[in-house]
Amino acid sequence: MIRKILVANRGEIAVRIIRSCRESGIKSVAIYSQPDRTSMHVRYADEAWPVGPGPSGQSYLNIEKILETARKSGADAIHPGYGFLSENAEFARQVREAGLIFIGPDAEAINAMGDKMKARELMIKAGVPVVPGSGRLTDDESQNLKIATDIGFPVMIKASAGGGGKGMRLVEKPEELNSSIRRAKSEALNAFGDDSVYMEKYLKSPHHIEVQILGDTHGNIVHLFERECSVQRRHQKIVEETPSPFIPEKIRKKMTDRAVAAAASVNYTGAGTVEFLVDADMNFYFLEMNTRLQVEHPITERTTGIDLVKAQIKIANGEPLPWKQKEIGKSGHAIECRIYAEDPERNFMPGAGTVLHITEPLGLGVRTDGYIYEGYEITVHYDPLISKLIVWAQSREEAVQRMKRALYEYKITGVKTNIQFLERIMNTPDFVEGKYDTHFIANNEEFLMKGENCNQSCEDLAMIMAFVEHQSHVDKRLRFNNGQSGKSNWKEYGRLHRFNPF
Amino acid sequence: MIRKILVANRGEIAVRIIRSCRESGIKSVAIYSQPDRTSMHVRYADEAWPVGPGPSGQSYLNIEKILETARKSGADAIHPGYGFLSENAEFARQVREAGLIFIGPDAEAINAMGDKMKARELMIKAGVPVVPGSGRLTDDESQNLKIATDIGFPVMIKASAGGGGKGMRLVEKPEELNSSIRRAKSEALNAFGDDSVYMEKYLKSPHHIEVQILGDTHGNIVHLFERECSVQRRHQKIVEETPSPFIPEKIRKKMTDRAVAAAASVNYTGAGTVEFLVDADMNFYFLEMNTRLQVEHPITERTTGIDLVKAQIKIANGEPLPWKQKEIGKSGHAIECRIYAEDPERNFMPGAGTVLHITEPLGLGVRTDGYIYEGYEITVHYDPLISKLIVWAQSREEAVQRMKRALYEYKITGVKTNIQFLERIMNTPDFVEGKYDTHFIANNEEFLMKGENCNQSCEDLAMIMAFVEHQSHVDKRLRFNNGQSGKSNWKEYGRLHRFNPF
Amino acid sequence: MKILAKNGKHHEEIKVIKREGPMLQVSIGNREYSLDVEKVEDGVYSVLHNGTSHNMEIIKSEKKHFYAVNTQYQSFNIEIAPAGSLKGDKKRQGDKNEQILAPIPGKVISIKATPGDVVKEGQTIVVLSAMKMENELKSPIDGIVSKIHVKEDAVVKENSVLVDVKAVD
Amino acid sequence: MKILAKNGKHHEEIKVIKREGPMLQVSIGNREYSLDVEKVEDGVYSVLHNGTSHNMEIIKSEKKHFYAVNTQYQSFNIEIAPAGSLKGDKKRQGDKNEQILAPIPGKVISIKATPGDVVKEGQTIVVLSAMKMENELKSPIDGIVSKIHVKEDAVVKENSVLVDVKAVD
Repeated sequence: MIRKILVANRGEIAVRIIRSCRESGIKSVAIYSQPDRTSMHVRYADEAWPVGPGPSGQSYLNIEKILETARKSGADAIHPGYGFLSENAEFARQVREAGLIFIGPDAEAINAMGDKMKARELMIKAGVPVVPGSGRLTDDESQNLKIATDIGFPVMIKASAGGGGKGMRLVEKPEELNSSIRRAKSEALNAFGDDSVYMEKYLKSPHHIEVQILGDTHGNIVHLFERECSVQRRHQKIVEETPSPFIPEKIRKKMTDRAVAAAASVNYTGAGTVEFLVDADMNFYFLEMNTRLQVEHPITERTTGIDLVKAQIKIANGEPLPWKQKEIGKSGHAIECRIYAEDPERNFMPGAGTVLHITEPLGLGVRTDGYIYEGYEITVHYDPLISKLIVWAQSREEAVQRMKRALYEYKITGVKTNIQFLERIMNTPDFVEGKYDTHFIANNEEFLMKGENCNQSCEDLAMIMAFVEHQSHVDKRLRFNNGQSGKSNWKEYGRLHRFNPF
Repeated sequence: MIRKILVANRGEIAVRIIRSCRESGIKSVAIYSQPDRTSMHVRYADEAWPVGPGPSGQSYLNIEKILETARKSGADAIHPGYGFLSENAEFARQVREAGLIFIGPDAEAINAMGDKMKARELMIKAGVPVVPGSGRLTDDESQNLKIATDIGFPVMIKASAGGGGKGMRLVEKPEELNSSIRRAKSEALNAFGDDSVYMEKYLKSPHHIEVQILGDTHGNIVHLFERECSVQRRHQKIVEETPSPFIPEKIRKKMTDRAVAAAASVNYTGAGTVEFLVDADMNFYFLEMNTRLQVEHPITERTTGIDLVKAQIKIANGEPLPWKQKEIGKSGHAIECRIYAEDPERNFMPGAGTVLHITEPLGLGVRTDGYIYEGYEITVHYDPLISKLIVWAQSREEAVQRMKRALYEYKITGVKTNIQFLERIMNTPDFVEGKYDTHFIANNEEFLMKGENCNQSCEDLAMIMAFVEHQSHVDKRLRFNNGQSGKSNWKEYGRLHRFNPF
Repeated sequence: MKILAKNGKHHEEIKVIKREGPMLQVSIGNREYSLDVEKVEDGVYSVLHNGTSHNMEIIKSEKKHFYAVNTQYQSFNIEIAPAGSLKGDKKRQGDKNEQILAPIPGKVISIKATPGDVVKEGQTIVVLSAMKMENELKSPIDGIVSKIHVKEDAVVKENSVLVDVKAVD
Repeated sequence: MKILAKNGKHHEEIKVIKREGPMLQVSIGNREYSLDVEKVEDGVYSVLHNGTSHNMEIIKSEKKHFYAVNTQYQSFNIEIAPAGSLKGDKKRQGDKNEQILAPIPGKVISIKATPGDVVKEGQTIVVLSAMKMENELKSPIDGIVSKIHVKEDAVVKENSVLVDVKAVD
């Protein structure tokens, strides 16, 4: 039985994991880098221990220090969150060797899915469609050209050990092929110490759709339906929703079925995500499997009602999944917007700074998972994701309306955020109609970057109030004090109603 | 088509109604009394107009002024919320006479349900069980004694026009009966200008369970299941949940069926609630019908997925209900805790004052509907309800755990609140086991009023930090500044990770 | 100068041993604590003690030298003062008279005693309607009602004296 | 003294006509406004104008006389100054040189130009990695790259000068 979990992460996901620990009566141990001393996960956890200075390599990626902290605090399990060490097979292995429970899959499954070429082979064996492509490319230039011609241009060159774009090359013309392969190999060698690259067909207007998987240690694997993640800017997801407005039920069935097969092929345990690319003709292809919790997991939690972190903990405890596939339902529609500390007007430059005011959106159908607070200083060391806004409604149309309302309420000042940019996404006809693919942002750039209409009186008021604030320091006539409205004026206190009628 | 709604209310319910207006693309008009100028509903609405000074009689109950404001602002409908004018048939009539839409039932339905004796008669006719009792009592003392003996002591004397306890008398012994009737009559005459009183059997350990109803203008009436509201302190609901942990499915079916019959008997339109008392043997009796939205409506919204305010607006628009009864499902378990500005340690004295800090509970399964903000001054003029905390989970057990977690996160300072008292309710064995009736608070008073255990180090730390704060003004050694941890120290800025791996 | 902290009847002497950046070493009574203290907002501190994480909000009370300390689970009302200057409960117990004040403005609904009545500590003496609620104001001591300053239905301001209760020894 | 408010290139004179409690009557250009103004928090105002409800947050910028005004839908950056003292855009356009600075600390991933290159306004010159993201720093003007101050892989501080661009007339 897990009694105390060390959360080897920071930010919103650390807070989110600790919430589920708290609800389960499990003690939580936060770790923090020096600049994160005042971060919310430190304040919210039952315990908090320092693990090193700001750079992640010396703190959140410091395996030795983290294991030492787990021992010191008496934790019996480690939750890696996402990012950092979550897909590091070596970490998973060392955690288990230290006699602790790693809340995630086996090192073998992480390894198998981490090597893209190996994963491709496994998927082909398991009957999961993969993007047409090659095995490991050799230096035989004419052979490479033949492979590319068979697949059909354009093609992508990808590093086997890769991720995040490194060692990736898009090749549109045959004459660019072999020089691109050479450059990709050299980049891959530099970045990963391994120059294996392979070739894949380049899909032109794909959808990025992923399937949530849960597997227990008793051989049961279920899916929790799909998430549509095609709203991306430079491979960074911004908005996710479930169900996908794109795929029909028949394709959903096929995809979720193949996702379960993919997970089964590596005896997957824990929560994982099988990512697919889906082309305009509804052909879907395995892209990769993320062997961890996903940033966008809350939309699945909302439509299925399942707390994925609690499910992870129970699986790690060796408990069998409490539901069979047919008992897992979904209802309504959920959308997530990622709130980043970045400035869309300055090319989405991430920003650090002190948070002045936050107004969280509240009320029906709204969830926020964040970690900043008023007075908190966002540092430059980490990812600029500061919060996730998740809404649910009975229909997609209502969910979009609700997201607009929630974004309208969401006010963060002191640092620039992408909230107004997200509002514009919600107003973009292609999004409203659910007709978008991974080129959505690029295709709608003009609409998205356009400012809101401002009539004269709205500009006038802004100028007047800037003037009022400016002059209030020198001109008594313009000094307004909090609470001047006389609401504290007991004199006008009159007859009170005796009973509360509600 | 309703395009602009005047919300004739204040506080959390005004904000909640405006949220649904905003999601529906309907403009909102707030009204405010003088001390409410800076209240959240004024700041959140599209428009806001003053309607008078603090006392409700001169502002939120000022029908003439409210109708004038509706005209001035061009509103085409009025939502009364709960309390104030929401069950005032005369207001409903005048709103309609002014050519506006009243978002609520007909004046006739309000009237019928507002007169308790009339409602009793209607229910008997409609086959809805009522508490055994009498018609209007005369001055015939021996006749009164016979009625009471037939019903069986103890009995309750109630005013026909009554509400909230006025003109109510519990009679335990025959010899007290006629003097109690006389006093109840005189109290009723003073309070309501009508001395009609009747007698009812006094139920000893009843549950207070109510059924949510929706009726459209096309004769369709559906129910949205029940809410268990037995956690009350002096007739004031504190915690509500759905489904009721008390009643079995068979009784639920019967009660909801009778609730629909009750609403049908007055051709009910809009949202309404049929309240029942349920005794230990699962006999249920009609108590009253609330012809308006209920404070605790969000728990029903959470388990059924239906936005009740939007449903009210659509009904007022003349649209038919979009679902048949069998299409209305429920899932999981929802609990609401009412957050009051009151001091449980000083006999629940309501408190006014300025809000210093608020930390809202967030994350999976949590909703808050409130209206205060940091710097807001809670006034003495109105109800001390400042927020409602609603949680949902797959099971009741998980919902209780989640509520504890959410209450743990909920921090409001500057004014006293009942948050810690609510935490103790969540820890009371009778509540945890779902075994409670309307005497829950009284039966568990000792447990509920007991402070938390504090070990020595927790008290020591509190004393040390009070000392630190006190001395920081005179002793440099004890001055701590925000952001001293060096997180702004760019010098230590080192290697950054190039890609975002999520 | 010795400094004492007092929580109710319990008081302790507090001494700073060492402060280095966020690290504070302090003694209270005969116990020593090493704390990692960060001020995260005005009046809000994050305190780590042997790895245990505490959030504490400290609000200066209107009463001089009194501080409300809110921890995650509890609220304390703590007085800080040089040794010897603490107002003891003892002194207050010597008072012969106690007053029942209106804690908030409201309307007197009923007065449940008449002058000369013997009342118990905690017995309801006045019912005050305020913020749409009825509030029971109770006798702070065992005693005799010596004077009633208001009538039923009177609208009273905050801190108005409603009833005097004389202690019985 | 005349006071001007300036939003980008648009500026107006503002005059207070009358202030009575929360009621503020003011003219901007030739338009008059009657506003009901309440300060609800530091720097946060609730403004009612003919019944329309506006929330406005006003934050003093680090740049003197500049204020960020956040309304429900938009952000403005407004300068307040006596007439005649406004720094015109014109002047700045006369500058022959512009610098590309590092807006936040980071690591230079790549430099997409060499000295002498003709570049367009908005063309990416430097890619800077910071906060786990790649950020494209663009030329503020049409011009010629006159000097490059950093190398690829260099770790740079906030406001470091990375590249000089000389305007072409």
